[in-house]
Amino acid sequence: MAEAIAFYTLAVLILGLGVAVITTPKTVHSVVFLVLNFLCVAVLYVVLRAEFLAVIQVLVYAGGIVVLYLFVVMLVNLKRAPEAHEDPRRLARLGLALSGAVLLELAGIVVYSYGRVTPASAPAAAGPLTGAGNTEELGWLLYTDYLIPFEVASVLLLVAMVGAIVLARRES
Amino acid sequence: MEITPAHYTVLSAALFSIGVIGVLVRRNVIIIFMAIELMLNAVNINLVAHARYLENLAGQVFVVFVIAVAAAEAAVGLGILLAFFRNKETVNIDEMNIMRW
Amino acid sequence: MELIWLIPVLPGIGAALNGIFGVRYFGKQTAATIACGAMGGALLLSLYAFVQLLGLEHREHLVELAQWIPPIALETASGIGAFEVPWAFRLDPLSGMMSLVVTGIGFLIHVYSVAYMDHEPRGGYVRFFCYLNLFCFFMLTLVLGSTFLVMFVGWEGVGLSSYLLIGFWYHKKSAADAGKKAFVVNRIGDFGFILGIFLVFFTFGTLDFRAVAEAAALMPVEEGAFGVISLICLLLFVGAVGKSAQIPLYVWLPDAMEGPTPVSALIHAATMVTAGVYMVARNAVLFTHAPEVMFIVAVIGVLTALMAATIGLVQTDIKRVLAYSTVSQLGYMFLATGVGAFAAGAFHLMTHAFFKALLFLGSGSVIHAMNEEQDMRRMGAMRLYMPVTFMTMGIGTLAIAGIPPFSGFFSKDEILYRTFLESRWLWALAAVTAGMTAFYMARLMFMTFWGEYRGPAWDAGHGGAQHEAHGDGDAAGDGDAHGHAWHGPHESPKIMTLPLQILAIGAIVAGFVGVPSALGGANWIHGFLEPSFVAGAAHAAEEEHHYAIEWGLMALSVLVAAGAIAFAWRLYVQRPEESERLASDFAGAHRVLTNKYYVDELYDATAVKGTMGSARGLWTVDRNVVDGAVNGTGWTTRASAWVSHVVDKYVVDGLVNLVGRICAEGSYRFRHAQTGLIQNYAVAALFGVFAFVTLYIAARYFGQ
Amino acid sequence: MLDTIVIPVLKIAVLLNAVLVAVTFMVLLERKVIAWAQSRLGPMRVGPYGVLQAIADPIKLLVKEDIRPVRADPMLFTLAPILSLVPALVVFAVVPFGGDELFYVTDINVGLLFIISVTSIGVYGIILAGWASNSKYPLLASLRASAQLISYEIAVTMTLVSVILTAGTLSMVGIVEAQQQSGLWFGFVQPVAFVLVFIGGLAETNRAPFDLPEAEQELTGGFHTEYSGMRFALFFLAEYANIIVISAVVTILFWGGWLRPFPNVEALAFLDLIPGWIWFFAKMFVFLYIFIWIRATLPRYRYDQLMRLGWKVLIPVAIGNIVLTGVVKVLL
Repeated sequence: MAEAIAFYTLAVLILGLGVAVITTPKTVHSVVFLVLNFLCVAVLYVVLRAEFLAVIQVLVYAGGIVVLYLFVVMLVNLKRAPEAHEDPRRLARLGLALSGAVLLELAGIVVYSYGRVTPASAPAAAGPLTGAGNTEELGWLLYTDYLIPFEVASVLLLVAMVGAIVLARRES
Repeated sequence: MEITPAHYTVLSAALFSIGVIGVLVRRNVIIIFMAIELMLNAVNINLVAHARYLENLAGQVFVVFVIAVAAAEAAVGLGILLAFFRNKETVNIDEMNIMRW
Repeated sequence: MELIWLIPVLPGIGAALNGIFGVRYFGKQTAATIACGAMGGALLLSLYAFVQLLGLEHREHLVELAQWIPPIALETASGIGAFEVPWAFRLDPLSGMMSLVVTGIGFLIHVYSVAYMDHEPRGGYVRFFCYLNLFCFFMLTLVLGSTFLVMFVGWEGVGLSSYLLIGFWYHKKSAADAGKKAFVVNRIGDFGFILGIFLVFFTFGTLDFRAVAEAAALMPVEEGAFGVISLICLLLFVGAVGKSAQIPLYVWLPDAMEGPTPVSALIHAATMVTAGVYMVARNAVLFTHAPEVMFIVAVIGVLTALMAATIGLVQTDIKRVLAYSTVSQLGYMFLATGVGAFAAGAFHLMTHAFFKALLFLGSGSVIHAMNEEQDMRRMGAMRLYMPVTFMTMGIGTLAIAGIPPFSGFFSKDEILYRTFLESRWLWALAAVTAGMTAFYMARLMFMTFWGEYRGPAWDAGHGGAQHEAHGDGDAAGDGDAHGHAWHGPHESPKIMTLPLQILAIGAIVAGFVGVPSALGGANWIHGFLEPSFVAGAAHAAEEEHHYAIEWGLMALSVLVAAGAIAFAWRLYVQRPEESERLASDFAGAHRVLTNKYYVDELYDATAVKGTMGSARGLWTVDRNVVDGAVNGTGWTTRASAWVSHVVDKYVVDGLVNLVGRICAEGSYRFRHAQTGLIQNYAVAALFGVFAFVTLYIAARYFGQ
Repeated sequence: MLDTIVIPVLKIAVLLNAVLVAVTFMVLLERKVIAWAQSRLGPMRVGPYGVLQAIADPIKLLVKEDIRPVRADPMLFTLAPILSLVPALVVFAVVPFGGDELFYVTDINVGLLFIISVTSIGVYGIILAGWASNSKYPLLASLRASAQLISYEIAVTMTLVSVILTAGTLSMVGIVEAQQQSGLWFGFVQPVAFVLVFIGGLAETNRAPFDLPEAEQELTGGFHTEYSGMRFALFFLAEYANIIVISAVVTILFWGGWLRPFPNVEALAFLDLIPGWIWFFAKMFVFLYIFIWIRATLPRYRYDQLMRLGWKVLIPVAIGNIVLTGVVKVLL
């Protein structure tokens, strides 16, 4: 019951803020909504017993990535409205329609499929994964089974850092 | 009122679709980027939810990787955006069309 | 004993150090210390190994260092065999003795060279020691190698170092030519050797000496026939002939005297040139199964001995005399092996190493004293100036002449006795040679050390006697005296005379390991070396002794030697003019001998000229026929190329251009789909997703 | 119901009120200490020795007119102070003031990470405040402030990794218990980390000598130039709440939290007569005092010096400290 309340509240918040992100005319407002959206997602992670990911979500997404967006929004100080020009050939309406269609299809598949799964075969929904929290287990997994992807990810970040510096540096 | 993975999947699909729509409809590149972040988060919700219901932490591990990739994407993407903005004074994606015939 | 691989490697390290760093950075002293230290270490190791060998039951020890050539399937006479060569070293009596000789004499010569080469500039000095160590490395590899191929590595390596050392003073044309000659002539022999190795592998499927010997022992003795073993032996003997300077390939050795004297002593007297004898002895089992080849070996040996001795009679260059003497003694050794007296041959090899090294070093000392003068006619009365050199060289001469109880007596008489048992006329030739040997050695001694001083005058004020007084001075002062002003003949420094003295002791006592039973000795070395010459556990049949014959022969040879020496005394000390007269009486013979039987000229006229002529002929053929063919081909190619060019231009290019134009037209029409609007592309991608999901649903729906 | 809702809500209410009261008295304390440092008397008029100044100030701010610039973004202008204050208060949820469950709202197993991440949200308030004001100086100040916060956040986070390595847990209570087990406050085990965290804390709370974003001389008061009245009070509250948080965190991580000195030495057991929460507040007070003391003593950094210190000194030292800690941890 409590989970249901939490889920529906968060779902409404997440979707509403998501819609706000893509509909708000002001870019800065978009960013703020995005942060709030991410915070809600983080809370959803807590509901899903992924405390570590929730904290990381806040730390990296909200505290890092979105701040970057905010910076860029401030640096990109436009003299005219950002979306003034519109190419007549763009297929926005078609895209919108297709997105809706795909969403409906997917939702149909999901509902249909899960509806056919008998409750007995579904894994127990309740109960935490572990008593002591999953940070340590996640660390073990990351540094043993997923060591190579982890290292690759670190290299990726390094490359991204170098790339960002090179790109953003003013050529003198 | 039991919350099943289906609920999370549908939530994820919906958030993903919002992201897709944002990417397809908006012309401000920054917002398009943010829409991409929304899509990534939709995927993450899916992964975490299934990690919980399948009692397998691999899903959470992948969320970590997704976050890392998102960070890299944001850094490089926004770097490119800044470089572009410096040259063309615009962030409108419809004006970024010189790579064609 | 597990460390015997270090015996060759130590000088190798020395050579590497001196070669890589030394030439640029080391001083003379450092280089000499490294080289001598390496040799000293090798000497100690081989002594230690030898002592351990004496304690071994079956007198053999194999150390396999590493795999060299991994097994390769190769065809052999008995099906497909595995061609596999390990880096293995074998210590048995023969190689033990040889390694002692090489390291012992090598060490002494290294020490000797420290002073002898002192007036070289630093770079050359270091280079010299580098080469010398390199030589020892290869020589010890040759000696200790347990397979034909490892031996061959050493074999070629000593050839290389010999070439480098003969041509050590490469700015001197004669030295460079002599090095080249040695190299080329040796190549002929090596060719035979390597053919022999091929045949050995083909026949026995292995290259290990012991395995080959054991396999050969099971094959019949090719008496009166000429089978595969004979062919192998013949080819191997060709190699030995090249390396050990036998007829017809001996011509390089006298020329090799262009190298520094320690080199002559070490390489061209004591060690390398005996490699051929060593190799034949090492394959004693093979050779005993090929009596016909044994006979050839004996004949070649005795003829070489005789011929070289006759040439030696009239040579005036002190080193050339010794060189021909070496050739002659090598002939003796081959004679010994040829008559089946392998132990005697090896024994003579060892004693010869001692006294010939001694003689060369002594002559080097004299040359050193005479300021690089090598002509005996310009020497004389040297015994007054250099008593130590005189004494030691005298011992060497007595040893080579075969005067008891010096070492040469025992070894040479062993050979003569065994030859006598085998063939009378071979013995006769050998005995004559022995007499000649005694004569020319005596002649050398008398011309050099007796008589009047005939050399150039030197600075007055520094009397020879006065100089002699501090002849034992330090090497550096001596070197200085040589570098600039020559103060007349004088005794060499201690560091040079000490090796002489040690070698002299060796030349005296080395024979006592092989005192024949006829003289009440045990002929220990004979028994000691025997395991190396038989296969497996087989023992040589106990031979019967003819003490009477042996005593007679000994007496005879001593008489001949003494007579020859006396004759020389008369000719060169008492009445020198008589030798002049003798030379003019037999002018024709004398000229032939002085010109070394015109063999060099003969080779020049036949081999060299022939090669040049045929090369020129081939060149003409090449120019007119081959080039013509090539040019004709070229013209043909050009013509056909023109035709294909035309086809290419109008037919192929036409097709290609047509395809290109079609593509261009098509892309011109289609490129408008590329609007540059990223989102349109994304919509296309999304359409793909939509299509896929729809298909999925449709498939699930209709599939059920 | 009682345990899950009522008691936590009560705890939260008490805690929030306590923090707010503490902040008002913190302001008074600062004014007094600086005055003494400068041989002045400080506030003397309201109440005995000016004690009631702590009450007078909030009242003044509350009743002041609320001014909003015409061209400011209305939504963000309102949201910014809230975004600034909320994280500062939320952090207190995981700060244990004593060993007993009574003294903390909750003890989650990612407590330290929670503090780090929630603190990082505070930067939004500053950036948005500067942006929403639609004014030149606040925008510049907010950019500076956010750059400074992010830079030092990295250094502090890196440094905290070594503390986490030492303690082996992320839980705040767990960290104190780890110190109890080892018998040694981590301040003695990780002195470098303590110094780094304290310096980083100064920078993260925009305190002297790192108070560039609020430099009156350069930026006419920083990102909250356009704010006044209660909105300004929220920023003010947030700043001082952050100072208290930093002091509390440093106390917990390095100086044993509610533990007495040398918690394993039996001879000092008489010190246990003093309850743990008093130890905690005593230690925390020392750090609050040091914060003020530094402000009274040290001059302000230049901006490039500040950045150089953060990136070229603190972060490398922090990384070195992690490596060192890891090596020692593996070796022991």
